Amino acid sequence: MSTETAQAEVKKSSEALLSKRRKKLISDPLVDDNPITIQVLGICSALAVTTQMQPTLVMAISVIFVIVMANLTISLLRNTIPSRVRIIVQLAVVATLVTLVNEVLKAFAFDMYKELSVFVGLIITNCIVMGRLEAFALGNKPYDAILDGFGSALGYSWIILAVAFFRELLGSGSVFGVAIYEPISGLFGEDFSLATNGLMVSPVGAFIILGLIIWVQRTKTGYVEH
Amino acid sequence: MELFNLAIRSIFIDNMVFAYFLGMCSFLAVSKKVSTALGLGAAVIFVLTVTVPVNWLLNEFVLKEGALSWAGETFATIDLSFLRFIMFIAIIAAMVQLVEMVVEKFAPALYGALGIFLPLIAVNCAILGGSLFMAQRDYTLAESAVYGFGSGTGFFLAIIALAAIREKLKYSNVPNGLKGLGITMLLTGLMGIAFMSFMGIDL
Amino acid sequence: MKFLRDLLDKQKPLFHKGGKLENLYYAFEAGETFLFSPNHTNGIKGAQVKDAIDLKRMMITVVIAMIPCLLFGIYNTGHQHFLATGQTAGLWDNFADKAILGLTLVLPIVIVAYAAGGLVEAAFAVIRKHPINEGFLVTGMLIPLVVPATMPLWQVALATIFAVVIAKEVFGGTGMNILNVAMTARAFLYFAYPAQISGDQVWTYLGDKTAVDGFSGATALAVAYTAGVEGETVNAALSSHNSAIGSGLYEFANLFMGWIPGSIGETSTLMALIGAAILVGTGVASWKIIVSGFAGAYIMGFIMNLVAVNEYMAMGPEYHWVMGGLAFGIVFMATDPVSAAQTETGKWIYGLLIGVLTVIIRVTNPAYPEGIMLAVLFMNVFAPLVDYYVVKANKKRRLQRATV
Amino acid sequence: MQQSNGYIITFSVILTVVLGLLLSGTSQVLGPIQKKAQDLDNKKQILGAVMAPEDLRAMSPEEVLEYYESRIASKVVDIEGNEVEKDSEGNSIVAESVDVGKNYKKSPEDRLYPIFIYHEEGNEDAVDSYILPVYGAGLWDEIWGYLALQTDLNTVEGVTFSHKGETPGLGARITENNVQARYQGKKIFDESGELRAVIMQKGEGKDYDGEEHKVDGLSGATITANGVNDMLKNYISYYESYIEKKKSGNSTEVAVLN
Amino acid sequence: MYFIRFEAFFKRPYSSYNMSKLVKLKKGFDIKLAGKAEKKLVEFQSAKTFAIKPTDFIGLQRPKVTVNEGDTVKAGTPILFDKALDQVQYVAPVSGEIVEIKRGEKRKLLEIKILADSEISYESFEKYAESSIKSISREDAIANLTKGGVWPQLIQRPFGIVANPDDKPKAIFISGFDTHPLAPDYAVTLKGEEKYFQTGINILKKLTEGTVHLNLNGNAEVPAIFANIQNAQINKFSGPHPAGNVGVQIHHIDAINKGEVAWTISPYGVSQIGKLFLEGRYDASKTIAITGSRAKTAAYTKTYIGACVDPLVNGNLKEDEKSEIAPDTRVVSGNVLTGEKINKDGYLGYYHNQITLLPEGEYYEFLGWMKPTSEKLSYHRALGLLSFLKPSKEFVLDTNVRGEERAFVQTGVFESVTPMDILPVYLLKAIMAEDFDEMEELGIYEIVEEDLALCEFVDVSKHPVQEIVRKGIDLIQYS
Repeated sequence: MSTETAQAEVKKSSEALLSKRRKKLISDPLVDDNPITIQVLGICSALAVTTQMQPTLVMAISVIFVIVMANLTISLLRNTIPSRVRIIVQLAVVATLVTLVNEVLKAFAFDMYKELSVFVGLIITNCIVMGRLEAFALGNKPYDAILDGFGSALGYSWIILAVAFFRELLGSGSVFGVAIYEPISGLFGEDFSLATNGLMVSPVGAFIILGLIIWVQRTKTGYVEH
Repeated sequence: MELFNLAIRSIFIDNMVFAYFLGMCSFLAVSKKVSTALGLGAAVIFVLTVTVPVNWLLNEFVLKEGALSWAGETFATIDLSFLRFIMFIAIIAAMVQLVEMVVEKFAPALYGALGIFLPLIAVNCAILGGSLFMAQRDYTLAESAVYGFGSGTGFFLAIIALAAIREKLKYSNVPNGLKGLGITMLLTGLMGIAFMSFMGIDL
Repeated sequence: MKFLRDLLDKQKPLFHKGGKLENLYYAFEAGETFLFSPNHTNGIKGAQVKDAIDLKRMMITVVIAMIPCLLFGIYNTGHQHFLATGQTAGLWDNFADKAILGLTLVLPIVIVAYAAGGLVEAAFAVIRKHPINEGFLVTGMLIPLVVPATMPLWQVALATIFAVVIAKEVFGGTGMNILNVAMTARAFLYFAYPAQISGDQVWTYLGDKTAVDGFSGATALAVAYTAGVEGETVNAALSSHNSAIGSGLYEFANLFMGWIPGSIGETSTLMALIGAAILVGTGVASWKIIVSGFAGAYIMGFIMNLVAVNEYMAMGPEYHWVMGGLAFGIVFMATDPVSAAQTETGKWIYGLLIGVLTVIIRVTNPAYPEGIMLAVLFMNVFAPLVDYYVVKANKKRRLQRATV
Repeated sequence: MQQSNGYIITFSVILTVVLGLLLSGTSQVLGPIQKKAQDLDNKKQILGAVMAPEDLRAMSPEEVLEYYESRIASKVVDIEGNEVEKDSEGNSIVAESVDVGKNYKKSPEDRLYPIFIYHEEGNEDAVDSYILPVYGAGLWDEIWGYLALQTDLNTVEGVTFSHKGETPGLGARITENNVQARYQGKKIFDESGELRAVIMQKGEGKDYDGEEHKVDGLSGATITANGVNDMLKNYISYYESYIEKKKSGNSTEVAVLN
Repeated sequence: MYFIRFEAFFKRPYSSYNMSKLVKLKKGFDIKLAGKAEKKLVEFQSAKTFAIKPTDFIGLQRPKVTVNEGDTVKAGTPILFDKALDQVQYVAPVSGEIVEIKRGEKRKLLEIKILADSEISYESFEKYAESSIKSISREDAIANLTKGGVWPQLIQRPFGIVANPDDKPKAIFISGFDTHPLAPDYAVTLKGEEKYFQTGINILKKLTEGTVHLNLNGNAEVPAIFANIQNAQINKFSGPHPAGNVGVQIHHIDAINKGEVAWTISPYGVSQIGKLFLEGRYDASKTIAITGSRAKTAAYTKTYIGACVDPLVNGNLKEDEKSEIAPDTRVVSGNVLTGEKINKDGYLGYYHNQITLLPEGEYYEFLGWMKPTSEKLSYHRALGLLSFLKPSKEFVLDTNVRGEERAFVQTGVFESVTPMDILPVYLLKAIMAEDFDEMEELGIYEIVEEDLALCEFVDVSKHPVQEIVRKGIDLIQYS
């Protein structure tokens, strides 16, 4: 973490808008340093909403919004925040942003608001958000902070979308609510209900799918814990 | 009987971890040894049992639509529920701090055991989740106390069982890519299957 | 035999390091050691002689212990079909037809379970370079016995693959798993495709025939539960149930014998007890778990009697022993040495809680009339914790001794 | 960094004020829209009992509200069948804002029972059907729905069910159209006027065309089906006085809850 | 844990001589093998060469040879010492010429071979009259023991290594019977050594402030050698093997806790000490048993420590019964549970008092894992293993592993053959995971290899249990 800060401070002011370093801010969290699968953060909210693609997408967008905005805000305020109360300040900012998201959802996407229920609120305690604020936004310039937040949120998003994809596909036989299973149903006899696996709809499915995704991803990157 | 039913529900069926994925971060991070899991689990029970009823009071008398009617007619229509997130999290942070201080002063031994876990808990989603569920489900004060205790106990059971399993896993030959987080996720899924035995229990 | 041996010896270099088929070494090893006990001798230091047992023999003992259940299940499958479709009344009428029908239904399930499990096992052994473990001999037999004969084969295959991979191989294979593999397979089916395993009509194979009028496919447990809800005496409900296909279907003696609809191998308490006798006699399974398991169910049934608020709770505790798969589950599932408690004191606690939980789930959980599967899985999860405390007590004794 | 207490307090106050203003501003702006969204959601569910879901989905929010406005009249009754217009504090009660789920926590005598009357456009007296909310417990969690009765207050026009957590593929099938369609045309009273409701049978696959009070069951979901049966029977019985009064032509009295 | 408090209550110096104790053990297993030594002494051609194998002494860290090839030595001449424990001398068992100092990989010292004189000459050490033994000081006793070559007979618990003269053990334990398969009978091997044995006990008594425990078989007659022993507490143990293991006995008398040290010594070692003090010489002669199903003459014979076994093996094999599947014979120095495979012209181990001749089991067996048999001994009664039907049969076992190494499958048998309040499987797993705290807490201080040897025998998954135990002890000891 401290190396990131140090790097940021020595960088030249005339850096390209999307320099190599900045690209890395976005691309690293996607795979090599993924917040969920490598850093083990933000798992709570990652799983609860992933029975269907649609709410997952909404959740992902919400998280992107919250992280980016929180990173931006904290980065802007970084020189004025008293360090003794910085955690509370961060919490307050995050909670405010999350409330905004919640209110907007309630007004403009009531179905999703119902579907996501308390889990929008739980973005507050998503460790990724607080993690990025502490580790990056407090010590970096706003533009970098935005990129960093965006990268982490994207890393989070693609994982939960992948989980949701498999859960919806195998649990409900559809993707984004579009039934894709009907055309082949009956092909293997009446009882063939491969695509409506009850376990995938239950929380168990989420744990197992995520476990398998982690397995595949870590095997590819060669990352080994301990 | 209703309250007992609620307790059973919140411990086994609506289990924080297995049904709602809450508290996963600390569930995964602090489950390597039974002794530490025990400490965290106890701290979670403690904090949930305290914060859920306190947040209930806050919600009932300040935040809910019409909650302020005790303060006079003019306040009766005020709906402060948009402040729910920020107030809940503030209360939780404050309560954790308070609990920490009280425990340190009056039960130093307990503080020694729970102390290091308390700060961790402020950002544990199970704690906030408990309060949010309480608000969403319109529990009464007694119910929210039982619910807080029950869901804490559910978390406690889950984490010590997982810790015992993980201690046993030291001797297993887990594929590299699955070591740590991966195998724990799969394990949690399998444990979830076992916990499903209580779904639907009706007393 | 010599011919076989020579053949193996000739092929062997291919699979050794540097050989063409080096990667398949463990597949070869599995085949070779299946045919011939290896010629390895004991090392220079340490035990110069070894006990005649090995893991293979232990596992095959368990398989043998299941044979009575399997044979009974095959015949019973046919028998239930004939009963339900009104083709026969006597137990031994149409013996050959029943047996053949049973075989044609059960055998494919056994074959599919072994094939699917064996393939996954072999694949992992080859990729992860560990020997193929004999555990799948048991798993492959257990899975068919805990599903109904009407189970679609693709589901059997899928469940086997799921269980072997997720419940066993990811932990490193036999001996390292946490949950009982066969129970995981059944739980997978139960939660993933509930229509096929918890439905009302599916337990009895009807084929293209129609059931006799008044036939109900409800299991004894479902009948007991409904009776409890509706305030009817359970015993009366059980003995009057399904009179359309002959009286006394669910009377105690018949439940004990197992001539009732249900999963292939788990209906007969008698056969499970024969299996138990084999397992305990050979010392493969822990008698402590079996005894405490049955005791736990009885004690909990008895407590239910005392506080009974409905007829189901007032049912004689001995009925819990003969209904559903309790006997089979305790004898073959709970005693799995890998997923059970590993300390001797722990085994008492573990078995007892399985019995207790089974009855609690049966009586209080309308969703799952059968509790044994979930009770075993639940206790699998908590067995390490039970052990943890037993081990801790042992350490504590040692520590106390030092300070005396 | 600046660490003085004064600074921290100032900072906190400013932050609190800014965030507070931001939030209350948002709430002020979005409040009406949220109310409308909630309202729309509620009304869609009510309409679901009498309209095909495809038709409902095809309509824009404005169309739904407009349609509801022109086709639905509502009232609230108590267990006696008397109309309730004001609560104990004198505030008027609107049927649409009665939360059936919350009422479910009270004893049946104290509950409020909304009734939605589906009528021809603009003409409240040309009734098409009566829509009654129902609520109960399924296997895992709550289930609820709406029952639409034809003008004879006996024949079922249609039903719509929702659930919170029934087993997918089993109990959750109560939301499927083909399951709900089974109720159409069934009767809730027998010839002698005795309440029989409509009972979902055990097992699935049998034909109950000739049976007025039975519908085909859900294989493997007996408990959920029982929950649905209880829910229907209970709620019809709660509305029974109202139905009696309506049938006998007595205009309903207006009562005030105390 | 009753007996522990009991013990503590009576823990007074010199008062517990007759506090005899009877411990009945149920867990365990007697491996009944064919080839028991007949209770008679037979003469074989005497061995020409003898060897001291530094690898026999566990815990010998930095061996240093003090003789060169070609040197002549007397019985009792120091030939080796440990730089880490330099007051202890390892001496030549017989007189003669050092013919070879054999080293292995990395110059690891393997054998120091001596070509024996036809008549043995002895180094002379101080000689005491029986009456003056009492007045020897502890320091003098230790000096004489270390110099006189008998010290390595004293083994320290925990770890099972050669005792350190600087330690003060809390007690000294002697197991007066051996329950290992085909183990020799001390009544035969120590016949006539009563005087030396009692003197040895008297010397040992000086080394500890605690008790000298002599543990006897509660199921058998007390051999003459142990009758009327003074200065030691007699305890009786009954039960199947490993009731005779001193580690098991310590566990039940006065278990070793972390930080404590106790010593053990074999009865042979005790009488060797007695001889050193009474005769003033290092006497390495010992009576050993020749056992095993392949031995033509299974009986006792007299020889010396480190003797070449060639005269005992060559010509003493049951050639006529040579089976087709197992033509070779394995020579084991020691018993079949804890012994060591040696060449047919190899050397008797320092601590061993028997050799066992077994069929070498290098053969394949068609479907051997499911064939029913009553010829193969098994503790288990799994399918087709019928040996339990013949409880008194003496089995002919070969050295075949009978299976392949597999993952641990815990069936509770380890516990049922380990008569100690120890959880063997957990302990072994802790060792494999190199978890030090866990090993300590689970009681690694209380065991050495032989205490879990039966586990290795009965293990379904064929793990090298004793090797694992030693690895664990080494880990604890050296880190």
